[in-house]
Amino acid sequence: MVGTEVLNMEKGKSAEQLAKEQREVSVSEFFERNRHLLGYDNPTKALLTVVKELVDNSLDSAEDHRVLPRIWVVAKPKGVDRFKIMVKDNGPGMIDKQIPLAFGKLLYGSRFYKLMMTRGQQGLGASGAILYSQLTTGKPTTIISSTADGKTSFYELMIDIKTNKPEIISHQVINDGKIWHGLKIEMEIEGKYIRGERSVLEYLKETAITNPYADITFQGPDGKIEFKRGANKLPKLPKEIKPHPYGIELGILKRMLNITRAKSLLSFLTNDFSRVGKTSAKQICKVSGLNPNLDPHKIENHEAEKLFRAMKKVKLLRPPTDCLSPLEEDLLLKGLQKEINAEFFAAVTRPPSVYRGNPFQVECGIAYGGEIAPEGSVKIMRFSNKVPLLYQSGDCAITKAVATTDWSRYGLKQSKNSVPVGPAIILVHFASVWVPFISESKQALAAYPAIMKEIKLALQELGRKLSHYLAGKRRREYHIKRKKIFERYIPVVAESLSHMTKVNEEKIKIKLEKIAEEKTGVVNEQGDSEEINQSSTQNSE
Amino acid sequence: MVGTEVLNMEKGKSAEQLAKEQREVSVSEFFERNRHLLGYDNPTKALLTVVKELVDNSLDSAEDHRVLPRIWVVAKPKGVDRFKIMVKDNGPGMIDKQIPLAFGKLLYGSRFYKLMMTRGQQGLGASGAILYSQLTTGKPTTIISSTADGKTSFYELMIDIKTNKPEIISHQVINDGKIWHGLKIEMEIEGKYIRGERSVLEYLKETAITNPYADITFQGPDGKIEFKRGANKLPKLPKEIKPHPYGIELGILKRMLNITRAKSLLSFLTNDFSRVGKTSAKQICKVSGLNPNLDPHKIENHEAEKLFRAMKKVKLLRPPTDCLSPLEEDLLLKGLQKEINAEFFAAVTRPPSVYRGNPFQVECGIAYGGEIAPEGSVKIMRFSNKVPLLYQSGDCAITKAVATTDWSRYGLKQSKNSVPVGPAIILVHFASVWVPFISESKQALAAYPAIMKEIKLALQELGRKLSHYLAGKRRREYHIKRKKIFERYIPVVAESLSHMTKVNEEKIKIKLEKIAEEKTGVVNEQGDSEEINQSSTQNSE
Amino acid sequence: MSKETQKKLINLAHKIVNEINHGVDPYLEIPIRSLTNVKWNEKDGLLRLGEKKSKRYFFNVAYARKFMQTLLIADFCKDLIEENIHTSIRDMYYNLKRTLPDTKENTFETQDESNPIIVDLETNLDTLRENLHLLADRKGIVAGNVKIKDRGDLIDWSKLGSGGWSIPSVVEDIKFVKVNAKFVLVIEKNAGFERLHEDKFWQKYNCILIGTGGQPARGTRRLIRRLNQEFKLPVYVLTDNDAYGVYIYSVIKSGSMALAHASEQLGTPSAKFIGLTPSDVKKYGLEKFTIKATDRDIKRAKELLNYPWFQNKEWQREIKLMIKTKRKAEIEALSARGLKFITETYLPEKLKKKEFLP
Amino acid sequence: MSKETQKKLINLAHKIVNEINHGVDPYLEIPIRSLTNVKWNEKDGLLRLGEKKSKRYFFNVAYARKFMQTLLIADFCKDLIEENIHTSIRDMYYNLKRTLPDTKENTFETQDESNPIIVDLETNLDTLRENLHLLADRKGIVAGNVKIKDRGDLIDWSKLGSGGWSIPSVVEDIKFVKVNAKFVLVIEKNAGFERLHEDKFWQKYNCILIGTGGQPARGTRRLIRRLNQEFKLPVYVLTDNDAYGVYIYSVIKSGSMALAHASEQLGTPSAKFIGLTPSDVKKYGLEKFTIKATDRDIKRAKELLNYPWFQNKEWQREIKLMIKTKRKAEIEALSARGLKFITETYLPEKLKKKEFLP
Repeated sequence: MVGTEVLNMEKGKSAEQLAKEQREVSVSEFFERNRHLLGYDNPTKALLTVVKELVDNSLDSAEDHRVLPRIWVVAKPKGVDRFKIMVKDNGPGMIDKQIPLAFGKLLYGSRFYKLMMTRGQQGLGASGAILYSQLTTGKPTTIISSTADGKTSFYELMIDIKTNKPEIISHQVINDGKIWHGLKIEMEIEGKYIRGERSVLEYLKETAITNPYADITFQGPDGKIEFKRGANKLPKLPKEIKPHPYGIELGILKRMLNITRAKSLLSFLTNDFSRVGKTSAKQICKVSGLNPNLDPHKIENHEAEKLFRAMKKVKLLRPPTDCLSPLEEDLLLKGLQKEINAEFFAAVTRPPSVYRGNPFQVECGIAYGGEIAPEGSVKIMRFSNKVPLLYQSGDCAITKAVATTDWSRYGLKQSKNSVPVGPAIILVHFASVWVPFISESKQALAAYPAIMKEIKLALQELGRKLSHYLAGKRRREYHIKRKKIFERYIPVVAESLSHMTKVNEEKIKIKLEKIAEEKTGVVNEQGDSEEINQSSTQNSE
Repeated sequence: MVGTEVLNMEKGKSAEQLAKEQREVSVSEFFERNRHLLGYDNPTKALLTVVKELVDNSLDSAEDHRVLPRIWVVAKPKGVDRFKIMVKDNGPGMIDKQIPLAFGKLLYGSRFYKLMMTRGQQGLGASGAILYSQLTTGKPTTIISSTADGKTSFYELMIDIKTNKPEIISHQVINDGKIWHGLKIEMEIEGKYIRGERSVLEYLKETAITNPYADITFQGPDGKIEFKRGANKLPKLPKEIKPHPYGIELGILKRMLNITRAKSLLSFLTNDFSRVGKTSAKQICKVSGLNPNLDPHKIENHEAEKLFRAMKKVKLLRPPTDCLSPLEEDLLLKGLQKEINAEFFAAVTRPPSVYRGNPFQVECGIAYGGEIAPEGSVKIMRFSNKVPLLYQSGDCAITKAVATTDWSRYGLKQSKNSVPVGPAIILVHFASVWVPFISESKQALAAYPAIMKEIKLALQELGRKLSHYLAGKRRREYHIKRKKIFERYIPVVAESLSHMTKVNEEKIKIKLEKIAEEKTGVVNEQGDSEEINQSSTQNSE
Repeated sequence: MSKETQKKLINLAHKIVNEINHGVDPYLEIPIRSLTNVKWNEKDGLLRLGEKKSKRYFFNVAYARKFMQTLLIADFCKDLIEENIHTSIRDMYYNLKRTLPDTKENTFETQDESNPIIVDLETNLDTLRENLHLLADRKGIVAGNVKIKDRGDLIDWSKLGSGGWSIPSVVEDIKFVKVNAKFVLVIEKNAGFERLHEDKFWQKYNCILIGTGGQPARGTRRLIRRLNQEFKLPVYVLTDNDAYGVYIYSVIKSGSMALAHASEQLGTPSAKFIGLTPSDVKKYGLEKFTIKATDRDIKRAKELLNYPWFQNKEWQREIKLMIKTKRKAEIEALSARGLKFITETYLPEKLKKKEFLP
Repeated sequence: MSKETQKKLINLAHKIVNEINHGVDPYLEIPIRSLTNVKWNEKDGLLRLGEKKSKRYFFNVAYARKFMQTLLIADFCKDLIEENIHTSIRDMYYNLKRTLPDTKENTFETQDESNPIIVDLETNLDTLRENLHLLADRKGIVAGNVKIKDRGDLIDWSKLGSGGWSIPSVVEDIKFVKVNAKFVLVIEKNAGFERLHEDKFWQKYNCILIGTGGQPARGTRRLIRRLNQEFKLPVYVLTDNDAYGVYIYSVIKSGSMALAHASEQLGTPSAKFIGLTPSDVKKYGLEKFTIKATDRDIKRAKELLNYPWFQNKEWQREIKLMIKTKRKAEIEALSARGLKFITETYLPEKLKKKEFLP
């Protein structure tokens, strides 16, 4: 454009040259390069991520199948920073021809499009783990599955990075007549095993709490650890729902208009959305100024914008909440009780709520006293859709909600806007069809006001339960203490009085003890306000 | 597997049902859902991201073309939270048929596979912005370009989300005879304009510092602002390099073996890698125990592992560093001087270094005094490949390196392990073929030891320059102060002495002033140690 | 006085035993000593305790311990009076401290616990600690044209050389044999006392010089009152120009909140303030010798502004000036005008012109 | 003494003027007062300044200001002596404070600047501040069978009623008319003084009672020394059982680091320690009336352990016991054994058995 600004044109590349260099990048290549986006930042986190993705898959599929999950996890060291990971479940299994696609291709899955509460969503879990495995060890992953049809499938799979397609190393179907269902996956990875916070063990323990109906066995470097089932009831099966008009964006609306099977705008609105009946649909058309009989596929850009605005204006019912599958107080309590040794437990499940058109539900629980360490901050266990969140605690809406709730009112020590201190574990479970994570590592919830409000309401209810328990405990202790106080001072008082009045000391003592007996029968709380402001007087010599 | 664990099988889904529900997700769909991964978390950040991606593209293409960049940026409000964004450059332009693919498809670009220092890398920049635009406004993006061939291309483009393919809304090639090259892109987005930190203006100002050879004009809500060119020299053009054996992973090695054009292991090693000559290649083969004549395509898994280990063991030269394009001290100084009003400037460019087989280079600069606010922490400007990093400062290796450098030795105030305090701006530029960001929002560098070390070495060198300047300044001030001190006390001393001895006061004064004149001609620093420990004596009455 | 107090102690004990015999929760009635119950009596110019009282029941967890402690001290004081010995409140604390059987609890944990109980007892019995034979700390000094008799000794306050007579805690029994002085000059600082004493100021101006060494002890306050009441001597107070100095004057004049029950024995309502005032600073050009007032000084000065006895235009002007300038000055600042300025110019001028603050 | 000091001041000024006339950087020679130059003289049992001196040149930025300040004070003191008036070091500070022309700098910013310069001058001139006519604060009290003459007054320390004679800052000019006592008992606390005074302890045991009110002032220390030197009276010191109390004893006995140049006038090497010792706590069963020692107490006690004059088995044992038990006790703790325990049992027993620490 400005000729004088061109330097060494001979050395620069022409538009033609540049064009030749352009090409498409496969999604596998992208994630291979950016594996930290999937949780494979370093060997320690990678080991946890692999176990987590596979166990989450197993729990999801068992729940889909309505069986009580039974899961085996093995992490076996293979030399320096190498592990063989095996996860086996009793889910429905997978039909033979589906296996390569489900595991050998990134962004392939059943849940991406669904508005329904599940653990995994984006088809990046197991395939991401396989990608990481082959990247760090070059080895294929073994998958064994049966669907209770008397046949067992064996696969050795890798992912063709350039095309994002499965590469089948070996494949066998054996007609062994065994009737079982489930899936077993085995891979070798670069990984580091740690103990304590953010470890595989901590993840499994927390998983056992929010999935008390699951039976999990872990064979790790420290031997065999069992998390026994604590309940024989599954939470209700979440239902898939259609999008709610309040929750969609203009771009998505346009795409929906494009691909709908509906022939008219009216039927598009009533069929493709939640909570839009004929009356609401007509009202939306009226507000937008569009003809209800318009062919949705022919709606123009500016018309779509009008429709979009009208949808946000018309009053509609909140989205249905049967897409959510909370644990409910009963299961939550069972989970806490089976894994934590405490003196008091409580749980709260809030009614469902909505943020940006997405239904969500908050529940929380507390374990207090017993073997929980009394020093230091309360431990917070965070969960989204029953999956423990182990990283980025400080950035998470749950941590913020705990810190900004006034726990001193409920009997825990707390500095302003900090996590409270004391012998307690606080658990918060956020259930939603679309969890607003702050980053793709999916470890912290975004602090939207609607979400913060619900979490805080849940925590306050929980706090009241704790406070009620502690008040009772204090009251019992107070009665005993009170009586002791009087008993301690009576001899001194009697001695002084006797010395001054020459009245028999023993006599005074007995009389006083009698009054003490009467007075400590019931708590006399009103007396505490009789003296006014005594402590504030000064004393100068 | 365990029959008794099956509940309501009638309600559960069979493996067949589940299989039917599985399908592929396009990368566009994925990023539409996860747009925060691309920097579109909220309207404020989105506006910045759009401008940034487009300007980065423009700078890259102008540099590729070896022209001094000239860029126009317009952000025009269109109602509440809506902006029209226009970016125009004098780069090579794009040939007509390439335009739809380059802009209408995610993960398409020229730089993903290259080991070469560029701003954008993953083919997600401009197409990501277009995706965001259509998602929030439903409108197509206009692209106008010419390659100085007398023709101009006009496109209106959208992205077909389901297939991740360009959707051409309109297309025209006009034979207008105008000879110009460059590209203009115009889109409407949901956005919010802010001022101050993390604003478009701050981004452009910092860009102007590390791209002093660029001329940038910004027409925003606050009127026209020009960042004039300050240098007429482009940094050297970075060269593409092949991977270095120390920097690759097993999975990638296996893939390279698979797709190489080489017929023997020996030629594979010498042709497809940097710094592997015949001797090194033979040594690698020897260490791995593999025959140099093996067909690389037929190398087995366990052989690949042996090869992989051998490659890490054999001693090789560091990778070539001509793939890097640092600014060099001269340009860095010009950039700082043209945008910041300070009393002292310094810059340091370190020699290239290597982390995990990736070449990288650190340079840094400082502006001190003048109009820079003396209160509060020093401002840190962070750059990777000349691009300003505005978010996640606390997590960034650069911030950590600044905080853990001991600036008190160089004349700035600092509490331990904190960013120093004072009237200074510290700039750090990290240049590499592969920048290790801690997340996909690409705003913070990971603190690898090799990287931290280089940044700290650079900062220390910079600190010494600052310290040298400040010492000189202090010395000049000290001379003046010293003389003033004596002049101030002389009358008092003369008066007291005269009063006690009756010697003429004026006479004593003149003699003392004469001695002062002699004494302050040169700095007498040795005298300061003559009295020992005077101040530590106590005084009790 | 002491014998009467002893009787009161025994009566109190009998009242309590009587209650206990009737099976009633025994209590002590203690006048409230907080702001709400201390009032300035405009007529006599003294701070006085009001009528509000609180009842401390033994069988109330909040008061049981204090009840027990009050009886311990009552019993102790009864013995002191009986045996006619005096003791310091610190000695008393140690004497009464012991561990309650089978506990780690002591009758008193620190002296901060026993000190307020003494005041409780004083107010309950409407007596003074001197009558309970308890001594406070001593620190005042006196010199002047006065002869007294104390414990059989004849003491001449004008014949003490460069020293002075150290004022004891209890001055009740002092007999004034000869008082040949026209006024009393009270000085906050012992150093100031020495300066004036060296210049024989008390001789030249025929006055009694009293150094308080900071906030005056009870004995010193009582001595000032006695000289004022019994010999009608005007009392002039010289303190630093700061809120603390004004407060010292205020305590000498009107009594203190904490000892409101004893104001009648300790306060000297007719006392006048001779300096240093904020106006003096300006008048004598001492601005450069002032010190920055702390936030606490200012806070205190703002409180002074509300004292009922400072509700007159002179004090309001001076205190407001103190708050506005945010500066304070020590008595010694007068030395900037010459070492003998205070004795030869400042005080004589003030006395001559009767330049006092009320 | 003062006249001689005045001469020294003038000589110093002449020396400096002479240097200036020769175009030489003028200097002041000040003995170093830090640890390295203060030594305990085993022969006379006193802390003494060594020979090390530092030269403070005027044309050295680090010392120019102090040089100027020293001359200001020298000139001021010369005038004081000439006019024969005394002044407090605080008055002097105010008198000399002024702003240097065309600056915001004052000759002295705070009294913390002028105080050490006085010591500099004392040591430079080998004199005492009393001879420079500068007064320190006063706070001691005395009573006993002694008659003195001071400024023409005849004062009888046994005829002061319940009060006592307040010891002035300068006791140099006191003349002892009659000293009819067998020893001097020095008590750290004024409250303790009063207890013993009330019981007429000094009469019963024919001694002189001195209350120091904490760390003794220079005048009090000088008085103790004079009574010891001039009348060969043994001196016994009674303090709290803590590191601070032992330090007070140490200062009375051997002098202090800060005033090492004045030890000869202020120290009483033959003084003995009568209590309270850590062993007393055990002996009299006072464990329950002790207080937890602070970290600072323990640190101080560890320092005491190294003092040369405590290098004997008695003190080593006692101080180590103090450190080991981490407890301290006040004199008043003796009241736990009865109010008259100190006067009727503790002191008489100690005196009789000569149970003193060296």
